[in-house]
Amino acid sequence: MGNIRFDIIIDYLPLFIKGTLLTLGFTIAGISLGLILGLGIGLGKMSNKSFIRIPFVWYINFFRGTPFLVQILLMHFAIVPLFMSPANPIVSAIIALALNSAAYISEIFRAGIQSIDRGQTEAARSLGMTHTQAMRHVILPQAIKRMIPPLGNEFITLLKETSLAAIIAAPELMYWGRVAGSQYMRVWEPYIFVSLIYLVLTLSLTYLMDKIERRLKTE
Amino acid sequence: MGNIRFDIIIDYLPLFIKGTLLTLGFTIAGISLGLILGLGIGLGKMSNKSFIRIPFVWYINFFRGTPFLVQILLMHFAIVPLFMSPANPIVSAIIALALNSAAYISEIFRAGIQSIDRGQTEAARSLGMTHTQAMRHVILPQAIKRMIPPLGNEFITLLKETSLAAIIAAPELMYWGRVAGSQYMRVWEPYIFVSLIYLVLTLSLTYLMDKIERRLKTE
Amino acid sequence: MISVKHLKKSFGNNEVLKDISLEVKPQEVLVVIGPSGSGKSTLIRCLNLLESVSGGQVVVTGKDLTDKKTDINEIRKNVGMVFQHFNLFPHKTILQNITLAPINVKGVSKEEAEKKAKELLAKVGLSDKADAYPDSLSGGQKQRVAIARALAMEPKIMLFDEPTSALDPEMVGEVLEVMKQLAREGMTMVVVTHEMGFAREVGDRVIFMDNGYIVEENVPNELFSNPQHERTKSFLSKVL
Amino acid sequence: MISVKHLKKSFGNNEVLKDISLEVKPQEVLVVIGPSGSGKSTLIRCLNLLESVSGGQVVVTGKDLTDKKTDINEIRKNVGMVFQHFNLFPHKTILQNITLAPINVKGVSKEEAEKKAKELLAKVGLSDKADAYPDSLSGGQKQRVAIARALAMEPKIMLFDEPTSALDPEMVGEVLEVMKQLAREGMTMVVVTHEMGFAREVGDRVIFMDNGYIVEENVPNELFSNPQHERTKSFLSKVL
Amino acid sequence: ACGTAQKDNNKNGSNGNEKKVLHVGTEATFPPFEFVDKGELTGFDVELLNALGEEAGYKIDMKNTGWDSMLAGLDSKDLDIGMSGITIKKDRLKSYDFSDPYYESEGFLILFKDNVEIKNAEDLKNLKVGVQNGTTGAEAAESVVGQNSKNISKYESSGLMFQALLSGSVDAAVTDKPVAEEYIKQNPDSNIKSVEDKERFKPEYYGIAFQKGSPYKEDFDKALSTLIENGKYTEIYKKWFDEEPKLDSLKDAKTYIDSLREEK
Ligand SMILES: Nc1ncnc2c1ncn2[C@@H]1O[C@H](COP(=O)(O)OP(=O)(O)OP(=O)(O)O)[C@@H](O)[C@H]1O
Ligand SMILES: Nc1ncnc2c1ncn2[C@@H]1O[C@H](COP(=O)(O)OP(=O)(O)OP(=O)(O)O)[C@@H](O)[C@H]1O
Ligand SMILES: [Mg+2]
Ligand SMILES: [Mg+2]
Repeated sequence: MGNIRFDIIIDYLPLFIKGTLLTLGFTIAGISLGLILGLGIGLGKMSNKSFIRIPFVWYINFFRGTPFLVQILLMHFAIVPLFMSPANPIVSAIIALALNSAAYISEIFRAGIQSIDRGQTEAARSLGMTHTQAMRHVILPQAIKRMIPPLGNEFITLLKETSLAAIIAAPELMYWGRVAGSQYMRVWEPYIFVSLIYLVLTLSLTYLMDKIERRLKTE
Repeated sequence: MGNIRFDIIIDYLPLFIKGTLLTLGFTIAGISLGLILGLGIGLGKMSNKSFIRIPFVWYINFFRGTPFLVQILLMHFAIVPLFMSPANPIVSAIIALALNSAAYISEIFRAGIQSIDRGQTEAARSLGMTHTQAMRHVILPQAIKRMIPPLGNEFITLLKETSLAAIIAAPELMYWGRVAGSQYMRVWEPYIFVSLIYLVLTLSLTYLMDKIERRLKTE
Repeated sequence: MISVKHLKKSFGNNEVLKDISLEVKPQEVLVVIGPSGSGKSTLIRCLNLLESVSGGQVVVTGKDLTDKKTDINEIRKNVGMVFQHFNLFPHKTILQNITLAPINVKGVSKEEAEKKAKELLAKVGLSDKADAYPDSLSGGQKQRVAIARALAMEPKIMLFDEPTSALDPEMVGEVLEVMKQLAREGMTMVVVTHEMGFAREVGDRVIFMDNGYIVEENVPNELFSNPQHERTKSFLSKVL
Repeated sequence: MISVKHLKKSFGNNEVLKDISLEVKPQEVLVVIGPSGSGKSTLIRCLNLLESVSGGQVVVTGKDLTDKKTDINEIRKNVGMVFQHFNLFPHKTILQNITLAPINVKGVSKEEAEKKAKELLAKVGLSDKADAYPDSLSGGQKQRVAIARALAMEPKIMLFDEPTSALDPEMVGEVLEVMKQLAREGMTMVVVTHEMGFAREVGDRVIFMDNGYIVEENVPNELFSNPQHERTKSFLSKVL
Repeated sequence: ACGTAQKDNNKNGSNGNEKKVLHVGTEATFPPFEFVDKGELTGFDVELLNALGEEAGYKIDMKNTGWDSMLAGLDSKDLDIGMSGITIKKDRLKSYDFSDPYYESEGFLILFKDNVEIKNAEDLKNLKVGVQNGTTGAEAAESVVGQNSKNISKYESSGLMFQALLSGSVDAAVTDKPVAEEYIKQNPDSNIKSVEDKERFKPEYYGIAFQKGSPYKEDFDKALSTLIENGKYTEIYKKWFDEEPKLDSLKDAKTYIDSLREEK
């Protein structure tokens, strides 16, 4: 690896910090929108009418079955330009992250809901609640607790996926890592530093999720 | 997107096919080695001696907490050259994939083992079996069944992750997509074609896993 | 109150209820006994449409459940159900468990629902547990809360599906006591149970089910001391 | 056979067993009763070290379990255990359930283990189920297999922890019948149960536990008809 | 894209400045042609394009979009120009129009560590060679080793290519002379040797990419010849490459490129 050139990191520090903030922004926006969309998609996929279910099944197949790299390119060059010109890479990245994470989150929702004992629905329904009331007051509040651990994992995955937004030149953390690397034609210093930042971010996130999980458990 | 130029795809078809085979090879090698390593790491992380547990915890933290892109670079440019010169990108990619998937698989193992009712261990132990015998004859065979669905997901994730091996010029599917793209200066044809191949691969894999799951259930 | 005629119920190819007919009059307590898998739970669950009916007719409080126009939720308000495994809502306090349906289904005000809930908790002897969560209660306490929760909707009929068989023996008594009191107050009840003492003491009629049919039906003392059918005799010899 | 002296057991700060002493002689059947949470399961689990002991001494078949040098697996071969929830191995056939430990722990040959297993299955009345999987059995059948599985190790002592309380009432009899036969054949047994009829018929001695102590100990008829302590009286009044 | 251009027009119009804004994409991982210096886009291509724009009467808005985005941006008409040290090639002429060549890449360097011996390009045969994907260096190396040969490894950036050389993944790297010189300048202690082979490696030419039938091509071709005439081109060239440009061969190349255009 040769000598480490700290000057590269010092030079780029302000930009790395800016990039980290955008990375965090991407992650938070992606998961927030993904949660909303994912709930809808998850419920759609649980429908017992197949003409409702099938589009959702294919949505999930597509987003889970193709590399995120391709999804983000498609979004930026084909979809977003339809309503925004020129397409802003930050907007495209957020939409791609949200749609992608929604596919995963919908599966988490579905698993969470299906993990709740059938007796809970039956008790709610036998008290005269409608399906919607039972979902809202009885099933979802319990399902959400069980979804915290898999959602935490999805959160971390998403955080790392944001790094692919560099490909459409959204100036997040990895983008600055690549830029710094090519200015000095050095791979190590920027990549290792950038990956340390990712590590700190993911570990903090893990810690945070653990805490939330523990609090929910004792509640 | 303009007109579609099928000639690009036809030109590169033999290379795409070669790339697909390597992608599949990467996936299979990664998951096979990952399974073996993951079992060890999972058991290590469940140890009640903290000096055994902590290295495994950090192993998992590192591989889950940093982008795979960085892991594969480190492997190819820093680790593999220590014992292989010149470093072969295929070897580096397989090692990186195996170590990375081992981190995820170890968590799947752990969850699978812990999901088996404590009564099973107690029954085995009270019959005089040692811890190892109980694991081998009673716990693992049951845990493995429960691990099929999450392992299927990991399999698909890994399949998509192999695309990052392009960065160290391992000639898998995505590598040829990029090479074709830059020869003709066209983005769409190679990327969309390549992502269709990924989609076919992941869907076949999903179908296969579903079948295995169903067979195990009726057994 | 309840009139079942030629009720049939299948799960796939498995016909679980085969031509069941019965009547329950107001204020009557009907006890259902029978071996495991005979269809007792399925029968009782058909009475509030937790299972859809495959054939025949079920009329509850004057409304035909098999008629598609019938509003199921309307009927369920009149029919309380108590399950073997309590099915309390673990994320809500005892008080919230009891008030949830009255507030959301009946539109009762929160104050009124809580007042009523506290009366019911007093009735089942658990006034001090209003703010506890289900997990901190014993099995017997949970089942008494489940009864209070069902009563909060002021049902005309109560269905019980083996309400005591998941309980430690010590706790069976306290739940049966609450049920006996309900019966004394004139509640119409259908009870699936293995507690023959309870059947004798409170039941107006007992039906013995086997393999999807009602094999025998009688007043409790007659049925227990003088069973007519072979299957009833062999069953009673094992459980008494 | 078993000698327990001043046994103490805590989970964290929660002292569950407080100074328990008892003796079980060869061929004796000891029945343990008591309310939920009194420590019955914990006590019986200390006898084959499924729970580690916090204090006192436990000697089983002449070996001190609290001595670190004692080989636990050696002792467990002599002590069979039957659980409330059967804990059969769902991925193995009935025959494999029974032969697994003899083959792997004792090193018995497969043929010999299977021969022995078939004898035991005949004994518990399930010869036709050798190749079935546990999931296809009723609760009573599962528990009889569990007993056969424990017996396959040819233990000197059998421990039962509420072997019938997860069963449908119809099936309780068939399991108790197997246990009675075992007792008649002279097996040393410790049985936690709520089946007072069984205790009366087969038990040589009954101990009543409450809150981590042995409150009362006597021959069954004496203890049931003439309990000395308040707590025993109130408990028996609820469950008899 | 047209919409944006108009919007920008209006903005400029209100300033009394009628210059049209052209959107340009680049992949800034190719120093000294284009790279990012502490957040600022710079390099030979960047300066030249700005000068060309000035001459032709356009305002240049250049962004580091990345290679893929540059191409897709051209296709979707979000971008008007792609400039990223792009080699003019027959295959590429099918997809885009190119300006007249603005740079002759005749000096390729073969780089290698001291454990191998390379005297000329022929020695590359049977060695593992690293190149940067899509560059003239890649073309040059492939002309010896064979297109998409299994001995060729194509890396996404020059940094990765050099790293592969240092760590021994490849025995040699082939790249444009200025890129190699820049690397040696940046990493003086890397023990890398180099060799030139003007015989074997045919020169390649860089061009500016436009959409097919783009109206701007003609303006930029005209501006380029003006800058070459008036010495501005030479000034920029010397600043970045520290030597005199060979203007004559650049002019000759025009006919070579035109012949490529005919061939398609
Ligand atoms: N949802 C279902 N899907 C398929 N089969 C079912 C379903 N519910 C019940 N059955 C089957 O219907 C039959 C009758 O079941 P049911 O629960 O009514 O019996 P039960 O008399 O209540 O028995 P138990 O005393 O064990 O509760 C059984 O064979 C059971 O397997
Ligand atoms: N593994 C454990 N960790 C912590 N506390 C435990 C554990 N096992 C049992 N306890 C506690 O020890 C006490 C006695 O439990 P034990 O299971 O021995 O009671 P029991 O008499 O068998 O009751 P039951 O009739 O309900 O089976 C209870 O308060 C229980 O909560
Ligand atoms: Mg039932
Ligand atoms: Mg117990």
